[in-house]
Amino acid sequence: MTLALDALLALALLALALGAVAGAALFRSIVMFIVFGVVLALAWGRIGAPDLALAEAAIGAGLTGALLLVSYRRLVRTTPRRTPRSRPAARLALPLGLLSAALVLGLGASGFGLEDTTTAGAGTVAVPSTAGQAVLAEMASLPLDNPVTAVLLIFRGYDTLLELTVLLAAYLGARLALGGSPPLSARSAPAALPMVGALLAIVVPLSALVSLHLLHAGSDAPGGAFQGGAVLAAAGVLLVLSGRLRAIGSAPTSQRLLLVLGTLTFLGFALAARLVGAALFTLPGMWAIYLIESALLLSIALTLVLLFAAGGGLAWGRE
Amino acid sequence: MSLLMMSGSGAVYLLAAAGIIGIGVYGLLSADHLLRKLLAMNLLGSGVLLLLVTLASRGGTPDPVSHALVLTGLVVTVSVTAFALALLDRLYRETGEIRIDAASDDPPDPADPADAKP
Amino acid sequence: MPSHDALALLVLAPLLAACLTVLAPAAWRWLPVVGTLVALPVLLAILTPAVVGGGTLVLALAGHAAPLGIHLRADGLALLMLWLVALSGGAAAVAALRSHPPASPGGGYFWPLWLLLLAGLNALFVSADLFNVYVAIELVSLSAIALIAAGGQADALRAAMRYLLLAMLASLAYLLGVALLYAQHGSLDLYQLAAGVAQAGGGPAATPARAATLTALSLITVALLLKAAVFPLHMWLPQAHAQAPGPVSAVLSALVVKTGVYLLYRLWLWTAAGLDTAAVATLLGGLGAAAVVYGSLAALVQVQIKRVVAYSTVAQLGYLMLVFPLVGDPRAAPGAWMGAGCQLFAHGLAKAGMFLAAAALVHGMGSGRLDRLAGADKSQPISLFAFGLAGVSLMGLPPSGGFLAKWLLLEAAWMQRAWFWMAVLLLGSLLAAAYVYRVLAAAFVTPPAAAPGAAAPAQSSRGRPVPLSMSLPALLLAMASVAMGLWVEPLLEMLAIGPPPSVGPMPALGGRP
Amino acid sequence: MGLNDIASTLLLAVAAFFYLAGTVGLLRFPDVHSRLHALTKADNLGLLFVCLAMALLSGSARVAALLAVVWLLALVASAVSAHLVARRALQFDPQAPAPAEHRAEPPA
Amino acid sequence: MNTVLSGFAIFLLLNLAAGMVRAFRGPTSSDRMSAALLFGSTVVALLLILAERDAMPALRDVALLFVLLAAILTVAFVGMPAVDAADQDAESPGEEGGAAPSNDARPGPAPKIPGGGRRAGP
Repeated sequence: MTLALDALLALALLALALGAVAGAALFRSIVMFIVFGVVLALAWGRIGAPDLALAEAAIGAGLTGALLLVSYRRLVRTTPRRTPRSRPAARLALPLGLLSAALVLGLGASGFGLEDTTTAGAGTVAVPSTAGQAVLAEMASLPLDNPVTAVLLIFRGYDTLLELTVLLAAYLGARLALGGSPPLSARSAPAALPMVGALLAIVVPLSALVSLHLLHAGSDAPGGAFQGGAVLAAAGVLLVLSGRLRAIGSAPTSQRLLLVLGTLTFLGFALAARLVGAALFTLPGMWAIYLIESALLLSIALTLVLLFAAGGGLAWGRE
Repeated sequence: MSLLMMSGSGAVYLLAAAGIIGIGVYGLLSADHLLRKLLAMNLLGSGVLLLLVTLASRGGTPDPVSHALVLTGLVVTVSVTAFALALLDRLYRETGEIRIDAASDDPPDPADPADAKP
Repeated sequence: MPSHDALALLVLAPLLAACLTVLAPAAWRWLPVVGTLVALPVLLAILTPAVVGGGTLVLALAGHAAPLGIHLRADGLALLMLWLVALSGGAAAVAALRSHPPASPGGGYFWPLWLLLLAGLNALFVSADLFNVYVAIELVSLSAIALIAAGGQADALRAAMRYLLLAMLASLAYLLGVALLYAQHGSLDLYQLAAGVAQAGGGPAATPARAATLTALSLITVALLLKAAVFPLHMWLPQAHAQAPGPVSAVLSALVVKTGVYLLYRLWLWTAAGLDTAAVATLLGGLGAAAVVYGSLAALVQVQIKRVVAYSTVAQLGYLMLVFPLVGDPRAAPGAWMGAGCQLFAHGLAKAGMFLAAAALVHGMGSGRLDRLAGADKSQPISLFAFGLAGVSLMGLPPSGGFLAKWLLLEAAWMQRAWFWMAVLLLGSLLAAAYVYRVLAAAFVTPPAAAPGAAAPAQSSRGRPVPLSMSLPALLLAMASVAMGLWVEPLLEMLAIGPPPSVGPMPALGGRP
Repeated sequence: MGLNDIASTLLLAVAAFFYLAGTVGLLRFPDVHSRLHALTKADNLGLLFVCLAMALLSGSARVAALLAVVWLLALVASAVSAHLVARRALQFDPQAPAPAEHRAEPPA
Repeated sequence: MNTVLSGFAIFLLLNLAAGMVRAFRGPTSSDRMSAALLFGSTVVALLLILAERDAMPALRDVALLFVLLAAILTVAFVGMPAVDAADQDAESPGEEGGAAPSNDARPGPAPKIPGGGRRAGP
């Protein structure tokens, strides 16, 4: 039964992926891709990775989907007819696709065959266990119960810091690439309908609540700043779409502070550890984790909304 | 807690990951519209991340490090995608183009005399 | 300040500065930028003696040792690259401060990205963790591509888009390789993995462990070859480097493409050191040889000066790949290794100088075409001199750093009677001389008084004065790349710290040209 | 199998019926509006019964409250979504029946 | 009970597959979007079932998240111009974009994609 369930899920994933790349209709591809993200979230849940299910739902399916949809709208509105050119790459597509699938499959299958290369030649190998096992072994001594959050903030916090800067770079880069041209409106006109107003009144506060819940849950259960930030961003995206928030050319100081708040807070704690004689990136306790995660959440949410709205900053009110 | 190893489910998701990667590569090469290329790239990324988790949790217990890596990978992917869409927006506005030959060598030299670039 | 802190701050300080640049009011944005430009050499001045005196420095972040946490690691090669970032990046930044004023509206995005690029480069060079390297690569690619697009012209946007797609693809291939390696060996540490890789890869021919490990290494290698623009995966480079704003081109050619080469060194000379890599080394060397020949020939036929310089980068990156076959022979290995280090450094300085000089020439002459450079010897003497000086290093004329690098590589090839690699080295130098000469020759032509047919911009753009802030950094970098050959002991001393295992301990210095 | 389990199984069976009805409608009905009508009504009922069954099974008030929120929110979301999609279909899809008064509606 | 839950989950997945057919066949983009709505409610039910079956309470949070996101995606979708290759409504008056001068520039022919081209609408 379980196997049938997983097999069906896997089949659905493959069919959706195929639907997303095949065929002529671009819009259909985007819808297929969004649904692919939805099903992938289910699959993450089945694999025992609820953290990833949350993230995939919010970031993979939700935000990426909305980004693609809005981008499609901007591009398609005035797309002129163009004659396609013949491309040699297209002819290679099928064989290369099959080849890479077969390659990965072969390797993965063979990887399943040999359970533990690391312990095979015990004594000669310098790695006693996988990093994942090492984390699970350390969990008892930590004040938090979610190993994924522990990895993100305690063991590999440096990665997380760099990842935040990638997000910041994406925002800065998008602004630079857009070259100060006035941001295109992401608003959709029918969103001004009264029904949408009612929806906003329910969804926006609820999103804020859910994002706080995820943030709080993150230390002991799946969730955390990234998932919470993405949910809050989704609420912001809804406000942008319905014209309650609009993109402006440049951010006021308060928003610029919010943009870098997460990075600065994390950086501050990472460096402050040296002042008390601890190693860099050592966090002083749960309160620091909460503080950092809250700052991360706000920064992530604002950055994602700005990336979506293609604006330098946000302002209330209609255009 | 995890059911991955109890049945052949791990193998099933491995299969799915391999298939998604293959489809992603196919889509990337066959796509012409840049938006579709980005979409295929995202598919490919999802396949790679799925593979990362599936392989890392071979032993039966979920591997928290791989989950954290994938979380980071997801955020990086959405960042790059958002930037790419902004770039595409500008490219489209400047040139009206929505496709590009990623594999071709550089185009012939423009012969215009006023191509000064500081 | 303890040297460990200096190591971490090399990454964290530019990050902090980038945040502050975002925050600062327009009039004060220059402050964090200039602060970083000053801070990096200072931090390096603290770090260098510690490494040279005490050997490779390893810092476990948050106090968690490697499979669990992330290590930062500074050895001779890393230090060399960090210095290159500080010097080339610094000089290019001086030029960029002029072309992209921090107080301008665009400066509020340009400069934080520039600082993030520096932070990403430093992070990549000191990281000992494969996944951390992935994040750093993404940071570097993203900020570099955004800076290319900063100009906003159609060609620049096209080049940026093409670069972005290929960079995304390369990152995913890299990540796939990392996933396979992690699944196989349970660690992400570049140096810890070496034991597992040696064991799995050295096993009997057809074991799955061997297949998975080798495939992972191949995937990562292809990804890095693409990032490093090694022939035949160079197709994105000429447009991207030629279309970017001048100072950005300098950083791209001097530093960003080097990240791929640097990681290839780390991968094949450290992580995979336990494998029998002769075939791979020959393949990589062959690609390098092809790059040297192809890039040089392509540089010879370009019409635009910046494209000449960009193709020259393709060629010069080829030399860096020749190291792989040359370190195979234990007697020749130390020399080849030092040659590679010198080439990394010399090309980084020379190419940054050359791009800045080219940008200044383009600015001064009002056109990027070679046939419009006529008369530049009179109106742009500093830029042209800088261009020529950087060319001296690229050609490998004594006493430049380029000469030293090529000499060391030649010597290593001679010791193992590797005639083919020697031929490539010599041919590359000859061709480099030809394409540098072509630019100089075009500049020394007396401008036609009034060309009848052509729509010659008679005196309007001919000889526009170039601000010193554009030409002087170019000149300084070019001079440094030449002077490096005269004052090379500190560099070789640095390179002797923590050489690749296959190279072994370096011989005592002395007796070098 | 306890009483709880039997009750939840029954509830799930009812849910299955509604889901099936919705899906058949989506596949078989001739135009966008009738498909939409089949889908939203049936599926929301199906979700209701799933929520009831799960609340019963979990036996925790906290979970039951969460499920109630999920269902109510789904109700609101699907009402608005169906309205928006239907409205859009009226405007853009030529094979949809187009009453004149709807056609004339200003785009707000 | 686990068998019942698994069985129901499989049933829901089959429902999903049926929805996929609609999403793929279209014919209009509104059809695709309503199929996506079906996905929303089915996946939410699936997540609730799996949360119970696999004892993963976090999946209920995921379900809640999906319900929130479904609303947002619809609003994003409604702003779409109906110029997908499968939609053939280029003659319908431009209605969206409010005061934007998009009316005259709007529904151009769909972006031509080699290998596919425009599908013949019903």
